[in-house]
Amino acid sequence: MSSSAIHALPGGLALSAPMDAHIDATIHELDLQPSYYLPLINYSRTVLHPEVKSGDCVLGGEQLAPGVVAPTSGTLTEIRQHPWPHPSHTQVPTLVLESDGRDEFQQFTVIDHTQVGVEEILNRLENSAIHGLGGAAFNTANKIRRAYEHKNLTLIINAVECEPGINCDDALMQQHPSEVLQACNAIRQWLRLPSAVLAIENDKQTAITALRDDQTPDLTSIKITELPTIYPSGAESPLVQRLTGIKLQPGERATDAGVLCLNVATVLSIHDALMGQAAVDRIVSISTQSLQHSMNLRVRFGTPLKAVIEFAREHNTAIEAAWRSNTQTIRIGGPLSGFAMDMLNAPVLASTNALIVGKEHPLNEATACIRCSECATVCPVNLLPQELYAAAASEQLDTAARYSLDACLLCGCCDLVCPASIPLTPWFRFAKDATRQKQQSDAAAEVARLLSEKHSNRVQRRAIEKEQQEAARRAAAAQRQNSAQDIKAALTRVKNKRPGSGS
Amino acid sequence: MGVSNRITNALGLGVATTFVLTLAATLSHLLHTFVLIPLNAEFLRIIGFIFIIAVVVQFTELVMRRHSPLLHQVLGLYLPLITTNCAVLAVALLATQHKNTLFSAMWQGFGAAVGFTLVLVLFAALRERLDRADIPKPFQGAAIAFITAGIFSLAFMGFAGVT
Amino acid sequence: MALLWLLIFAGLCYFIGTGLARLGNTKNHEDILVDRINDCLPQTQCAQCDYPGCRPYAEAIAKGEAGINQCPPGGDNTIKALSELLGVEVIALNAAHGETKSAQVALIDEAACIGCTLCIPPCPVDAIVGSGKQMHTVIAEDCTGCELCIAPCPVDCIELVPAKPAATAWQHPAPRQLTQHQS
Amino acid sequence: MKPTSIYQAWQYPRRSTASIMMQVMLSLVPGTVLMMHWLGPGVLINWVVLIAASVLCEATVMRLRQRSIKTALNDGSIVLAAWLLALCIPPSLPISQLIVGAVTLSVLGKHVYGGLGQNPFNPAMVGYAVLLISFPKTMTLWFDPNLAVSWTTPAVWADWWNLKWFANPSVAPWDSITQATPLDRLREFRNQSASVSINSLHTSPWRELSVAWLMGGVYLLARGVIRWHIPVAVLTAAIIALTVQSYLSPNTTLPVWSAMLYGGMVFGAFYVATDPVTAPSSVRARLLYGASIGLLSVILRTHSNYPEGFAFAVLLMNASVPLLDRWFVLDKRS
Repeated sequence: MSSSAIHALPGGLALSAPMDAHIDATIHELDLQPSYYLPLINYSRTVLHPEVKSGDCVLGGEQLAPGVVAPTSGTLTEIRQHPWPHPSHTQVPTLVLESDGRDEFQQFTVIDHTQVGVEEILNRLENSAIHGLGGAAFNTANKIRRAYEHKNLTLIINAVECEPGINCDDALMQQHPSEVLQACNAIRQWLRLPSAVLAIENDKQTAITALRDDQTPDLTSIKITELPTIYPSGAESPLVQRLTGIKLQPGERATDAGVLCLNVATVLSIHDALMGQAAVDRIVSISTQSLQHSMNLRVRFGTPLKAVIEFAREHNTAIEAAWRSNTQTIRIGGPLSGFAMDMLNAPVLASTNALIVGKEHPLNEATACIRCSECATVCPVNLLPQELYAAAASEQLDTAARYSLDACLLCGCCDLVCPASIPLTPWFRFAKDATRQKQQSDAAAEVARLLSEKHSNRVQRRAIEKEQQEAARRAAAAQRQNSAQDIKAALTRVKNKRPGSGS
Repeated sequence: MGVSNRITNALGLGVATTFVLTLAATLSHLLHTFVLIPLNAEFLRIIGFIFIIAVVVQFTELVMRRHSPLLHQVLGLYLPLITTNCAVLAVALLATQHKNTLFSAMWQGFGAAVGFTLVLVLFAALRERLDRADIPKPFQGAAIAFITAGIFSLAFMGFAGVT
Repeated sequence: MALLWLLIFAGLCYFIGTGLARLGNTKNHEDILVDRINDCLPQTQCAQCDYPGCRPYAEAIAKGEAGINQCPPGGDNTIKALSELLGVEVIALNAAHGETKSAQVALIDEAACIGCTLCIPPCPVDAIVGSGKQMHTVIAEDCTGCELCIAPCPVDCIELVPAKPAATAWQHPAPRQLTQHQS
Repeated sequence: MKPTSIYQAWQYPRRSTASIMMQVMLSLVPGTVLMMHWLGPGVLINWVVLIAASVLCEATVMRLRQRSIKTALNDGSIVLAAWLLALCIPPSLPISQLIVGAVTLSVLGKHVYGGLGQNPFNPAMVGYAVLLISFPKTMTLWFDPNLAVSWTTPAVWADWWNLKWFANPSVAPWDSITQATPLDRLREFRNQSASVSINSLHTSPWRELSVAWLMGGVYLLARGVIRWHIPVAVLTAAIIALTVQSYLSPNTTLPVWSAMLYGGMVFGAFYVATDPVTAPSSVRARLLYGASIGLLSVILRTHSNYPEGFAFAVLLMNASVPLLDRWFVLDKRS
């Protein structure tokens, strides 16, 4: 795996936060909240069944449902419908945890990765519900288990953070460079790998120097690779292509191609889990709409957004000013891949990596597409957004599939360069959801067809069997009919033989 | 016009026409040189050629019904319509006109048919793109197809006068 | 000389013939067409198209006996898919067969059910579970909402309720109002 | 539910459709002025009437479709198309035929397909082809540029106006009205198969004009408004075709370079063929599109009886763009 040769990324945009941006890299701590809200739904929106019932009191770090861990000690008051941070603005069943203020955690034993097998480590990750903190929030244990089977595995620690406005990883690396390196090294060891790559964009020089200074000799196996600042090189498939040259087919996961891509914050939470601390919080970066000012905050999962915003407003005057000019909505995620959210009591989850406070830019009026292919040149996965748009706008999902809509990362580069300011990414989101919906209904139709085929086969078989029984019975009846005649014939013969004696 | 709303259908009809035309051109040339000229019954030419084309189309329909029912179902009426396609008859007549050998007659039939298929497929691709256009109400459907065909033939006017 | 050309031509003809022969695959050719048509149908087996199920309706279409607009559950997208497959004009749904309703599922009022098992045979997808004198219930995932079980029930305890959408049912809306050019 | 808004935290340097059209028009100015200077006020009248008529047509169409007229007009696409057509037609074309050209251009070429971005054929070329075929006599009536009468004398304007309105060339004072472009004269020579010599053709303005278009084209390339694929493909294919042709029939073809500079080859390559709406989307498809336009226009120019084959070549290739897109686009992904 040639870590030094960086393959070119087709398209992509050189986006970096404004030069004079004031990024406050100190990680503030948010104090304990009176109540936490834990949605019972995972990243693929399947509903989770809780292992606890309302009224139980739990310790911090205790598993409440598969993939959900209590952020602090307290009692579970109820399970009710509560908003969650998702563009659908819907409510989902949520566990409400009232904290008792003691903030006591369940004690876990420290796992020494040199003696213990990988299975043991993966169980610990499973129990402490470690999720990817890069934005997609996959279940990390499954991801590592799938990657572990590969012989020559490549480990990439993704600290690229290419979208401007998101700088939680940057702050993490600036504050705790040594812990980051040790965590990377620990993972490299128990995955028995010779080396690992820590990919970082070259516009984060302070973090790079911090990492390089703390790189003690035994940590040199972690190769710190600087990538030119091109958005969206942080997404998994472009990053894998740039570092290893492997072109992932749409829908193919990096782990299938023998590459394990972990976010730097996830690596740290894995390391904490092995050291026995439950990973119940994450760093969220909050910035103003113009991305001039941003700050970073360590927030526990389940904390309502309202609390995070209030804390940020107190500690940063620019955010306070941006909030007042706002229409009570914030944006979750980065400027390009995020979505607007107005229900502020929705909780912070593993996938909430950034918040943007400030006036929301309405989409300006779109004019007709003149097929100038500016969008095609910036598309990082070499698609043709103008053809996809034409297909999506006239709802021809099969044509959109033929132009590989499923490979689209929804990164938003094409929206930025479109001279007719057409909302391409929202159209692609609609087309992707419509295609998934169509696939689900086709699958259901297929199940119904098989059931009806089984039903009609059984009915036919039953009819044939009845037919055969009918025939058999008739034959038997006919058979009996003949034997009755034989008996009568025999009787007549007997009568004829003895004319005198009996009559 | 009717078939060329999908590229696959247009290609289907194109291939069928190529098959018919090559066969018809050669057979008509044979009929012309070995039957009509000796009996100097030149005037029977048109009827003879139409008969040949009809036979060949029937044969193609049988083959197609046997082998790709979907294409047959889609082409439906347009397959027998090839017999009435004046271009097919014209090429057959031209093939025998220019005193060319059997081989060049066949090539002329084949070339004309490939041209026909190309235009058909181009037109089908064009119409498929028009499905996605936001065409004003009065022009939707066949109207826009005829206008596009008009402009397309306008482009071919450029070849007027090519010797 | 002409004989030579004739031979070449015969070879060409043979080649084209076998080429066409290889094109057709082994499976009975009518079946391919019926399968392709059947894939466009919603498989609710509701018999609202006057045919005992989706496959018989597909066979009728293949033979040309049935129109492509007799399937209310499929509605416009089925008609559009069929018109694309068969290259015929898109025609509106024939209201005589009923109109397109949103996804619905049968629900047995368990209190009223007397366990007469009359509704089990007509169900085309065996989605009703129950035995004599025992309470019956409908498997919601399998039920296609075809309403065939409602008529035979002597106590009329089966009703149709809208199917509960899965958590993943939500979709991003099409930003149509922003691109009014592309209506 | 409020649509998810795209976040423009900072204005990414985005070029709007209007600014693209504006820059193309800007690069057209030098050539147009030169043409007006050489060929007299007729070109100015053409230019004004065509643009006014097509803008009027667009406005009425938009009103009929209850769509906002302002957005359609201020992207300048119809003005650009009219401008391009104005540069391809002879100065002596009467006003009535100009109106026909404008209506064809805006209605038949663009709005019948639903407005900007959806027309498969280049509107300017549709207009040009319709005019050329319906009014062959006046459309090929380029009078001899050497006799161009200066702009200043008012009497000339009156004659021009008569010529324009009443379309009878006899009114005009100058005599050799029936001279044609060097290409037409070339055809007359070829028919009599006399040997061709450069000085016998009145060539002075056409060479400068083509150079002006070349400069405009290079400016557009520099600004990145158009991509190099199509113009380069058109020009190289044309040059190759001309060299091959000059070997095949040496006495009837002009030397390659002069043949390239006369007629609409350079103008077409940079302005007409690169119209993004009617050009293919992927790189390889554009190269083939451009090459075939170059080839076709040379073939049409020499063999068909119309002087300039470029318009028909562009229309033919516009018709094949959807197919090209299907082939080349799909393999771009795999």
